[in-house]
Amino acid sequence: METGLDYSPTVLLACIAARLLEDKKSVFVGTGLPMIAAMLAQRTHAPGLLIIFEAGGIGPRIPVLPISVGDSRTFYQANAASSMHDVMSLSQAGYLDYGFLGAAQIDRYGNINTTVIGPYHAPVVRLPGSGGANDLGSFCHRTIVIMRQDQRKFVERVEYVTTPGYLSGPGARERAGLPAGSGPYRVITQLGVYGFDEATRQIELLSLHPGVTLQQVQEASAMDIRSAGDLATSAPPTAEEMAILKEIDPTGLILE
Amino acid sequence: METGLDYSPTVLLACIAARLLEDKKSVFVGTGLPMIAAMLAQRTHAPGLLIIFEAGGIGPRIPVLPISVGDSRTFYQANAASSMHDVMSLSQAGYLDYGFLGAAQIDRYGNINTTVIGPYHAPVVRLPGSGGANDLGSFCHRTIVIMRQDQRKFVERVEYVTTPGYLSGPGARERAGLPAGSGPYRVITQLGVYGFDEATRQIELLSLHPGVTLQQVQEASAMDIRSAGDLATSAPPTAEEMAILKEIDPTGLILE
Amino acid sequence: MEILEEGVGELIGWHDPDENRGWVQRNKSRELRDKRMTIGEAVSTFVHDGDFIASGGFGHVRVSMVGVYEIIRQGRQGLTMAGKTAVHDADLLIAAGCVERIEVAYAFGHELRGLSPASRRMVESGQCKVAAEISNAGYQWRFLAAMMGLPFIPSRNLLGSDTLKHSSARVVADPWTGKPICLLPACYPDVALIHVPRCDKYGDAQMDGILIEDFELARAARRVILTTEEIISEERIRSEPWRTVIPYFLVDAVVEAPYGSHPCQMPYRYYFDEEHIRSWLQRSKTVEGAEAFLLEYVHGVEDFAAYLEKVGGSKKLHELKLVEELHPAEGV
Amino acid sequence: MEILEEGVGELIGWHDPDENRGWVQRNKSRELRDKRMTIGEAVSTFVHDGDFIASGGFGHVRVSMVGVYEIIRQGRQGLTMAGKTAVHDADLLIAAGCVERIEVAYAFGHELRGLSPASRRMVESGQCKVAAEISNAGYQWRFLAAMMGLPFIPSRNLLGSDTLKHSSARVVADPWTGKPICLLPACYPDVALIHVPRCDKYGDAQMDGILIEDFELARAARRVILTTEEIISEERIRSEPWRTVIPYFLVDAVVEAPYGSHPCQMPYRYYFDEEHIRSWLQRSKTVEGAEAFLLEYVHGVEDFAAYLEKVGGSKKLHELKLVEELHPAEGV
Repeated sequence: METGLDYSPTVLLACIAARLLEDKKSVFVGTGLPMIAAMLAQRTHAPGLLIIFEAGGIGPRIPVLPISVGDSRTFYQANAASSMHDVMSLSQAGYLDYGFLGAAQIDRYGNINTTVIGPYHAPVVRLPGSGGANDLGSFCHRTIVIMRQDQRKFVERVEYVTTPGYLSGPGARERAGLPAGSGPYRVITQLGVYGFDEATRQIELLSLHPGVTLQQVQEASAMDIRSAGDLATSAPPTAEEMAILKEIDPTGLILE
Repeated sequence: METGLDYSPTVLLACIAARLLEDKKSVFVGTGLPMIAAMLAQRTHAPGLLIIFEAGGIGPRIPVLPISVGDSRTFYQANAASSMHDVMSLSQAGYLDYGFLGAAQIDRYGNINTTVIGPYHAPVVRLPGSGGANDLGSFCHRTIVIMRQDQRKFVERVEYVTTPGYLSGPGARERAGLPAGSGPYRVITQLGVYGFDEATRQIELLSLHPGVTLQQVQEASAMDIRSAGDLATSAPPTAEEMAILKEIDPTGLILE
Repeated sequence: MEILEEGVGELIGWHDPDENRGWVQRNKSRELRDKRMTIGEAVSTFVHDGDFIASGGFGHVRVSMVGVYEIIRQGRQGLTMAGKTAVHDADLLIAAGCVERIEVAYAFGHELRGLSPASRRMVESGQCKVAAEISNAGYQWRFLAAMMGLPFIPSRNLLGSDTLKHSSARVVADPWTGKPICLLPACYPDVALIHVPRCDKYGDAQMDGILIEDFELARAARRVILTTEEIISEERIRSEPWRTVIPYFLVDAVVEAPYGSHPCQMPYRYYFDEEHIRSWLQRSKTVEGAEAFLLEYVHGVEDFAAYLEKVGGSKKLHELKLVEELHPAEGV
Repeated sequence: MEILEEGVGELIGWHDPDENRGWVQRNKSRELRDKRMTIGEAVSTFVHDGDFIASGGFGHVRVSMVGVYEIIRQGRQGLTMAGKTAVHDADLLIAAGCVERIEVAYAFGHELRGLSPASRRMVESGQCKVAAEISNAGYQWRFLAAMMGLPFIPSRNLLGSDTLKHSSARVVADPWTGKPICLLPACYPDVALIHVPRCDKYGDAQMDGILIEDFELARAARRVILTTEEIISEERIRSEPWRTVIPYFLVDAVVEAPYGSHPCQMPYRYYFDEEHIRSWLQRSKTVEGAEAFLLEYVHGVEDFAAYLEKVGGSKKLHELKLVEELHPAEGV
């Protein structure tokens, strides 16, 4: 996407995701943008952010950007190099505040598909499946989705619920037996930032990125999306953030 | 007990228990006589006997007699110093061939009481409870009980089933959900060795110790005990066994 | 879910998993902060009258006796205790009148050393109540269920026994085999006292040798008081992250207490003080004897350092080190 | 036990716990015996057509690629594969036509590196069947249930999702809270291939860094083929028994295979060979390309040593070591 701005779209996404993370909280991250966002948060407002990886890394001092969730960089000088059983248990027991997810499709209630496009038994595209996504989406207190938005991806109802959002609406997660109070918190796309209405559990637009119009959002969605009353504009990356991101990903592996 | 023989009763018990253990099998042991029996077996006919302790020790080279089941001697130069979760899981999954138990009371079906003498809520004697006994007695393929026998201890029906034997008879363990094919294998007392009839699951006398009479057995039992058709006499300790036992327990901590 | 059988034991330390998740979210900080304090501060802050407490280690091995003594010194009342191969720790706490109820896998005994006169007296006279029965693996897996944030974990022990009848477990039919299976309810102690060989000031802790139940217990307990032989640098912890058994965010207090397990064993460091344990077993045969012992070694000493002097000081501690290290001098 | 919901996925690798106990009793020797053999012997002895296999490690980290290549070389057919963050291993096995069915937590992709052209082609054309869906924690805990000898383990994931609908899990009401809870059936792979940094000739194995799922997997699998960077003495194992992650009696074959994880990472030893992985992802875009690649690197080489020469020999392996150790030369 050509924005005419002096930063790439992924740089903005990384900054927005980083700013959502609170100091002295924990975050369950995968590779790619989430890892960059968590590292950026640690180097700006959240030095006490605890980063945990599903394969067992707990609190590493990440030396260079890891390529895989089990990569030795994910437990480099860590507080603990543990196991999947341990971190998934901690997560199920409520020790994980934030979790990052990607999505091939998302719907009004924040349900996510990363399994299949087309009929399940005759797929048009077979995607990798849940991985740890269903687990993070079930266990973390707040889930943040980072994804590209277009009409095939932002849909009224996902073809397949790999990872539960608010399912069919208010109370549905709890009725299904999922941990109380958990669920999708934010969705960050190349166009804006979305939250979920407390009462209806439906997606709502919270802010537009600089230069993005409401019309662009509608055109990139196959569902109607309400806007929050106080629709904001996403703050662009600061010079400090951009400098740190250049250090974190010097070769532009993820950020471009 | 004065036997008039040149070995103490506990020495004989240790030898008999040791001889029951097979080479290249595993045994779950506690402290005291079982540990001595397992060590004796390793130094005689069963050098490949795998010794496991419930607190996590797996395959130690026991340097001196441990006092406790978690004692560092139980994982000295071990194959693994693991955890209770690990060894109890291995046991539940069928990796433990033999297990040793003590008993304050035992009954016809090999049920064991180590919890309470007298009414449960107004105990005459409050004993330590299950410890790992219920677990060993539930999980090990074959359980061996070593205990002192008298009319208060060898009873028709134990006052409290801490650890399940064959419960009420054939098929009862399986009906209760306990692992198939597990259960009490032998009972060794100061008078003789007992097994359990395959058809009735009732205790039966297999051998009398040297110098012991059937009448002594009956007098020390508050239940009728059948004798096996081919009632044997327990072989006394050999000179080799006695020499090794002297090495294992030089100060007579357990063996006297 | 049809219940085929249900134990009548009290359900100790159980919480609805959602309720406990909320508690964890509100009360367990993920902040990497200095948690060093004295044992006095740790106990006064995190152990309250009526709490449900569990002690790490197994039997007389790797037990936070420094924590146990402090609970007695501060006169905690009405505690519920996890009798998970509780021996010297439970015996003293019960004798001192701190414990109102106990859930028993193993208690009232000292393994090979014999039964506990003091705690047997208290339980047989009804001054300490047995709230429920369980087994060692049963407790282990109740902690596993709690660590996993689950309401229960299945198991194949207890079945058919009176231990189950007096437990808080339930029996259902396994939906796959149709066979009866035991469900052990999760167990979240209010406080666990765990003694470790070394940790950093934040609470990242290593252990030597067997872990026993402490991996799961540290994750099950709502509060963890860590007492440690030594505090080491964060750098050392981070140089071998695979050795961290308990990460810092599970820990609420870090107390440096060399020989803090005495008279119990600390693997690779010091052996049981059999003389001291024998003396307790002898003297606690009477109420007066037990009281005099507690006065002499707990109430009557200023702190844990003074206690160590009283039990024999550096000479005795050195002897225990030699025995643990299998030096020829052994033969206590 | 009333079933509230039941997944329609195939139940892969499940056994009645009693039946599996019997299997363990008859087939898993507790004998401390030398199990060293070649990878050819290990695969021909323990991996059969139609077996259900699982690969240790996670993604491209600590994977027994030497075992994977040998299975392809020996032309195993009709395998069922555990898609537990299966990436390069699964992709090659599926591309080579060894795999008939896969249970998917994560498959058909290479994490950040993109989707797998070869295995997507096979699954989208129906040549490899997805037998069931699951999640990473779901697989982890299916192995935990098997390790524990249980029919199932409860969990709070999958609930409400289509992942559950296509899994082999069931939902019941928790008897304590009344809330729905997921029950994950145990999973006992026929064979697990696990690559470790070091073990002794009996199979007592250590690991460096995270254990991922391998503690539980090694205990869940009926057969374990251990490939190792180096075989060390029994004395070294016994001098640090707390480092043993897999004790010998769980292991059926010990194969010394330095660089046995290539092109995947071996923590503290060598990094991903991105060049080789990229080449596969590029060339496997066509059936012919994939076949040519397999011919070049698997069928066309005599053994694993010859493969290592082909991918760049000691020069390349030294570079991967430098990258892993964070030397300044990094920048692959």
